[in-house]
Amino acid sequence: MIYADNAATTKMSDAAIDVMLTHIKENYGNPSSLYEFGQKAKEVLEEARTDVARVINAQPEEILFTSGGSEADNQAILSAAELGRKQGKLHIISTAFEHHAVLHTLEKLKKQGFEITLLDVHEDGLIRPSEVEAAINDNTCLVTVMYANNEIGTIQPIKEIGEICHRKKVLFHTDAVQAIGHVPVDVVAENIDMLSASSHKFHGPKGVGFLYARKGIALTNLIEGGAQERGKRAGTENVPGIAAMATALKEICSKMEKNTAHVKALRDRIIKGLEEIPHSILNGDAQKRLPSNINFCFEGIEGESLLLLLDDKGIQASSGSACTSGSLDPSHVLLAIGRVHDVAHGSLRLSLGEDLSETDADYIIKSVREVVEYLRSFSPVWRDLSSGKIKHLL
Amino acid sequence: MIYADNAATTKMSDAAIDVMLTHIKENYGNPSSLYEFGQKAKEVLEEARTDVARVINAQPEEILFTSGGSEADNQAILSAAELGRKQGKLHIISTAFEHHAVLHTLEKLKKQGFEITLLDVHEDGLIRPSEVEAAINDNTCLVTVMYANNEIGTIQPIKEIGEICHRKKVLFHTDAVQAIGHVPVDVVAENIDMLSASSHKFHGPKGVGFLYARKGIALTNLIEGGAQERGKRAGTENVPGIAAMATALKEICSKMEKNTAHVKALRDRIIKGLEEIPHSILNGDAQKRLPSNINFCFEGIEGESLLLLLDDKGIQASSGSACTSGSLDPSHVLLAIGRVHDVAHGSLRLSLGEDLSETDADYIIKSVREVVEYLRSFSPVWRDLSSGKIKHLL
Amino acid sequence: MALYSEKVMDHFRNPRNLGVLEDANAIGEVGNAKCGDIMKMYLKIEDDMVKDVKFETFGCGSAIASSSMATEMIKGKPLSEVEKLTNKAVTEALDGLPTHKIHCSVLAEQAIKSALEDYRSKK
Amino acid sequence: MALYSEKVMDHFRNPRNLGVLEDANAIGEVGNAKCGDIMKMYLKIEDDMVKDVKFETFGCGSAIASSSMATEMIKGKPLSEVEKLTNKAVTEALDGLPTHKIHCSVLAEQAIKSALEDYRSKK
Ligand SMILES: Cc1ncc(COP(=O)(O)O)c(C=O)c1O
Ligand SMILES: Cc1ncc(COP(=O)(O)O)c(C=O)c1O
Repeated sequence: MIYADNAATTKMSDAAIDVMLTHIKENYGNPSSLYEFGQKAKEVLEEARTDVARVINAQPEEILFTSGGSEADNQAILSAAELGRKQGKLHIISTAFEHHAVLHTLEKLKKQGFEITLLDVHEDGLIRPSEVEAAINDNTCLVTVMYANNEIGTIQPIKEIGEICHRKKVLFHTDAVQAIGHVPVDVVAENIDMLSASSHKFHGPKGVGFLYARKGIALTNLIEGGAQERGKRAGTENVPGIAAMATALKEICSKMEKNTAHVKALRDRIIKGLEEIPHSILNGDAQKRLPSNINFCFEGIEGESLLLLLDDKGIQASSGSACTSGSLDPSHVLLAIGRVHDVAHGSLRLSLGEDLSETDADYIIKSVREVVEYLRSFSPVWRDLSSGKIKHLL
Repeated sequence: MIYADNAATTKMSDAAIDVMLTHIKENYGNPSSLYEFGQKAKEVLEEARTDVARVINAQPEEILFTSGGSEADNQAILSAAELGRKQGKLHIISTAFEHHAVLHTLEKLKKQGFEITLLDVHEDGLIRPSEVEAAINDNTCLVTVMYANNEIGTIQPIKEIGEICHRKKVLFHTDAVQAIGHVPVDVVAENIDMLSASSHKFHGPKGVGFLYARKGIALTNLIEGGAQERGKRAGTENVPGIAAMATALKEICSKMEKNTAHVKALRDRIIKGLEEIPHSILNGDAQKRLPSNINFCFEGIEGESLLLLLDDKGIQASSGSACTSGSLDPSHVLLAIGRVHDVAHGSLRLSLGEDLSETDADYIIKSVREVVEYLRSFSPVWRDLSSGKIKHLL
Repeated sequence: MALYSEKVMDHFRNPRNLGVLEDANAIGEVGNAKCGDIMKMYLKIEDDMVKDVKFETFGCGSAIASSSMATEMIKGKPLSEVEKLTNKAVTEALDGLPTHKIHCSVLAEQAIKSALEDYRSKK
Repeated sequence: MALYSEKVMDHFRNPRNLGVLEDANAIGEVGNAKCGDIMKMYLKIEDDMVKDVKFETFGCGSAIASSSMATEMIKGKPLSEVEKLTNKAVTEALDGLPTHKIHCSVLAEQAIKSALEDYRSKK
């Protein structure tokens, strides 16, 4: 099995599993309990907080543990909106290709009277800082731009955007779910006020994530109840999961340079191999993208059948095809960078793991080529394209 | 170590750990992915849903997985409030001794214009169904009454309350976090519309819970984003955790009769032993309480020092003392059943595990007696009580 | 509980009657690329019988499987029977389809109907 | 990172000068049961010195430890020094207290001050 869907979720690292098991067995106490056994769990929790904070150059008290990236996104945006409401500022700037955790939260706010500006992401999948600056007005309470896109992997000019937001005194949140652990992130140097992350994207457990919020930013509770997480997120803390997340994060960050060099080389090898498929296109900028991300559109075929046949060949990948999402439209990300429906249906995302070998990469290239060729061999669309009955778009 | 704080959290069962590990290692795929490996994870998820549903006599599609009891409480109540708002019904009935996950959510709604009635819980810690009925008016959109109280363990007349709510056509939610796995619950027979539960209270993992919502009840999203959980709860599913929760739940329910007989006998033995301490009182009805719950107030001493000394003797317990909560007031639950501050500070909760032995129970009795006597020996309050300078309240 | 039944996967992996029928006298094409599904059915009709049939499909796994199954169900059959082929019959023959994939079987039915119309219009 | 420092736990587990001083000539009591903390200090003052001291406390671990530590800090000391004892000194001697427990050291300071007042009022 060549698992090339690491942007969807990753396998837990052995170190993270060990830490989780240890705490499940030895530190199952409730961190709110005052006996030694509970305080030990609290200690584990706070150590994890310190570890996580260090990785992004934040302070421990700026880290809030959540149940994942979606919760962190929701809480960050609703908190900024609440602060905006208090100042009569009801304008939020975001981008057209954010994750649904952001977009759907913004839709909810729109119904409550907020004005939402979604910036163009251009064909290269990159936000232009100048356009962020131009979109900010006196009513803007939040700019939220994802660090790296989950489908096409493009890495946004976060530092520049943050600098503009700071200068304009507007809160800046970034959904860094795809970035954390994979590219270096520094909330201070990059002027980030709030940041969301999810453990299962960097070999930690599922159901855990965190929200960074710069000191002084008053968060609104999404989940009310007990006084956990300084009263900002109720619920008995998942100490084993949180400790395992911190372990996974430290581990992946300690290997980041090595991983990046290795994965990037394989990424570029695969990109080169797939670019030779006629009438194909790489989605998103070739350079400013996650080391692990490859995203192509192939004309004349549909993504789901491509995935299923790759699965038969032992390769797990994903697609922005409508059929894979259960909705009628293909990926909003691909549409946002200007791919028309017909083409967007034929997309393939490969998100590489750090343990991929060159042999695996070559096998992927060979397999994708074969499957695309096979599917085109009986595609009426491809026939019409080849015969000139309809025009090639790619 | 005699861990007698199972109402705070429990140790994961070996079977649950095994299941969790298996899925972490073998089924780490994303259930939303369409390749076989992702579909296997989806299968595991749906099996868990079926298992959980069966235990409370619900349908699988009526179960929503959450990050715990607090999230389930928040979502249930906010959903009912949203439905109420649409009908112009802005009155909610609850009780004075609910968990903060419920009370704080109600406070939030109060600020939004809802009228909240908190029913008296009486000295025995039991809601009177007739008082529920009397409190319902044409504007009532929700009655939320906890199944069993987390501090004093009293089990409410849920079936009777549910019957009234059904007759009056008012939604009925119960926070069953302390009940599930410990007493039989049947959402159909007991007329329950919504129910919250938390995995770590029945030997499942932390950070997982579920919300039951009867078919036809439109839920409001707390966490917006992806289409997981039929679009009602976004976020990549914590499949290993959810499967482990289902395993733990099936396991504990299969042993419920045996556990209940065993724990109840020890509970009553300890209650008898502690009642012999002069000027003490059992909090909550002696019969209608969780098989594992013991809660006492001892006059003239303070709970935190009691807990610390019990910890030194290897016994982990909890208290409703202000000092243990970090707030200035003692437990709202003890105040709600009419304990005055002075007395409430001297409270002790023992929540027994299923593996407690008779020897352990006797050791607990002996230890509590010793510690209470010791603390009283240098308590100026006890001196004044003994000398008659102030009057005994117990 | 894989995404698809064994039958669907079998027809998807080994589609029957795949390709172009050079001497077809009835051709039907339905769907559109924008929606991600196009089916093209080539029928050779003689003596009110479907003597031969082939298909080409652009679409997801169930679209390919539905077309494949549909061709098998009409091959060698009299037009009177072919006309009555429903998407429900195709779905059942495939041991079911996920709810949001039922429209693939509808396309298969429509592609055949469209071919029959083509045949009649040319008569 | 236990709840309390080793020092606090030591004084909590083995309180020094616990009990009643029968021949005390200065008694101070502060706090109230409603809030969960009462401290009572018994001092035997002679020649402007704290010859002996004992305490009784109703309260949490840090209240007991604070009283115990405070008695040690004033025992055998001249009143001029005792008067200057601050809650900060008690806290430091205990190697710190959690923020929400600082008030326990304040109570200890107040109990001593209250005893000194009692002594002076009776002179
Ligand atoms: C009655 C009750 N409701 C809700 C909760 C909250 O559950 P969790 O901490 O798992 O979110 C708890 C436990 O803390 C509880 O005892
Ligand atoms: C960019 C981005 N944001 C948010 C999320 C949501 O994270 P989670 O599923 O852990 O809640 C994801 C992953 O699904 C993501 O890729």
